[in-house]
Amino acid sequence: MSFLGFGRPQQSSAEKIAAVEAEMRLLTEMANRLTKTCQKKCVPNDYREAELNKGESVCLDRCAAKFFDVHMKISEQLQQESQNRGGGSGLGF
Amino acid sequence: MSFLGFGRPQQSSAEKIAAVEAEMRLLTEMANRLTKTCQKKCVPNDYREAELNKGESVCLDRCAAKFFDVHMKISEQLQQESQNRGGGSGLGF
Amino acid sequence: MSFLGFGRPQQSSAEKIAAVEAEMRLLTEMANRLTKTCQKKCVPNDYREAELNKGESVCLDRCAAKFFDVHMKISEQLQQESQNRGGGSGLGF
Amino acid sequence: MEGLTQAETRELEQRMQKRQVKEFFGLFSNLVDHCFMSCIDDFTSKSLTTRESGCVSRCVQKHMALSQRLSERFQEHNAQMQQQQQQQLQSQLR
Amino acid sequence: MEGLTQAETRELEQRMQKRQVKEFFGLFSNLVDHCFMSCIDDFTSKSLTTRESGCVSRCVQKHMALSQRLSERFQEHNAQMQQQQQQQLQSQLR
Amino acid sequence: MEGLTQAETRELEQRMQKRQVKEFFGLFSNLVDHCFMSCIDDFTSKSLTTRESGCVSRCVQKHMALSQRLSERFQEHNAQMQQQQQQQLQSQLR
Repeated sequence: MSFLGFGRPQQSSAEKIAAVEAEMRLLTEMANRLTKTCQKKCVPNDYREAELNKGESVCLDRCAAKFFDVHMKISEQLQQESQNRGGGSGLGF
Repeated sequence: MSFLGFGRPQQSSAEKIAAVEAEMRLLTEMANRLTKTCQKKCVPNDYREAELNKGESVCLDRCAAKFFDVHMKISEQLQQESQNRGGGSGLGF
Repeated sequence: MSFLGFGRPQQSSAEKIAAVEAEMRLLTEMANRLTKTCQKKCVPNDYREAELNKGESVCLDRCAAKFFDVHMKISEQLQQESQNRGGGSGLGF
Repeated sequence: MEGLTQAETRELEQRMQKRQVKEFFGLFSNLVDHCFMSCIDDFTSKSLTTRESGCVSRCVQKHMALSQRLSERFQEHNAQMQQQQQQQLQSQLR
Repeated sequence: MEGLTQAETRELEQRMQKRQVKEFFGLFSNLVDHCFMSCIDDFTSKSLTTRESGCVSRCVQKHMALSQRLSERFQEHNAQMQQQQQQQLQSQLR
Repeated sequence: MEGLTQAETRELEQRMQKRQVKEFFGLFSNLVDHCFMSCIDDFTSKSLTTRESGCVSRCVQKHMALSQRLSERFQEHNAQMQQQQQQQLQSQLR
């Protein structure tokens, strides 16, 4: 039940641990990018208040929803592209 | 005598080495951030001269002093926050 | 036949593998920087077309050529500097 | 963590702890960078001004609030994704 | 890969594979970041607008075209560098 | 390095060397990026102009001067921090 196929049978210990680690790293990375990106989009840099105001909060929620959509969309587009070319990541290098 | 508690008794070899390594990594990381940040704040990007002029040098020294202060201040604020909440990093993820 | 001296005699297995790995990491890093930098210089962020137009393509080729030149130039300058000082990377930290 | 033995779970936890320390320092450095860049603009003296100091403090609080909020959205999203994957699997097994 | 035994080559390939997975996720994250920052500007709703959606799709296609092109230039450059090094070595050995 | 045996010190030194190589390449890449972004703006030809070439050279020199200066401030700061920690420890032990 995993993005990276964790749970496939007959993996060695090291492989299973590496797979779980890779998935957690991926999720953390995605969470960090989400924070950085939506902060830039929704919260001005002058910090006149310490609390999120209503507008900022709503903006963050929508930004997060759009971020997940874009993530999914690009992921699908790359898979599509990669199938069309018959393999390869499509990311160039 | 260390930020990360290096020097505590009864650590294994591997733990001691890992602690020293982590501390050095932390210091290097901080040094790199300091350079990047104060370069942006004090030195214009047109590079008409090869030497630092007086104004830039003074700005860099003050920028470094403020950087250490902000570092310390935020570190204390996070510790405070973390104690108020009873644990956790307070950084969200 | 290598930037990092891979191919020197009498290296252990681990050393040889580490050297090849380091060189590949270096090349990948350089390729990623090249992409990021020349994208910023040559391709506007509005994405009205999906294809590279003629002007963008020519700009990318020239940008790449200049990037390799700057890379080489700075590498030589640092070596020069380091010899003048009698060792040290010249990068400060 | 279905599929891992106890020893594997222990090994994984140790690695995760190391990763979390590294992760924490990365986030901390980003926070210092961001609040410094946003709040510090006066280099006529080497002491923080009252304005700068207040700005940094609010920057940290606001950052914690926003990363808390986004973390909740992220966890909701992941839970939803997992549910969808499970339903897909079950419909395939039928 | 002159100079490596078969076992070393296998070990190296395994490490390279791991590195490529990591590398791929890094590039993917950068692409998501870049296209999101470039294309998404409307936060009056939580669904992507038609304009945003089209922009993201073109952004990905253009990014693939440009990284393909730069990759070719990069490989040409490396081939040239290697040739120069070999010529230098040969003239030193003479 | 009080508290480490000779073997541990050797192991640590080897790791540090590896780290320094990695570190150096990171700083080098950052320098290339920064000076390229700051100095290169003419894409009507594929050769560096005299102006660009001079700008890159000054950019490198200035960067070295500034990172040297900040490195000194950083070391002073660390020495001061260590002294404070030692004094604190001694007053606690009294």
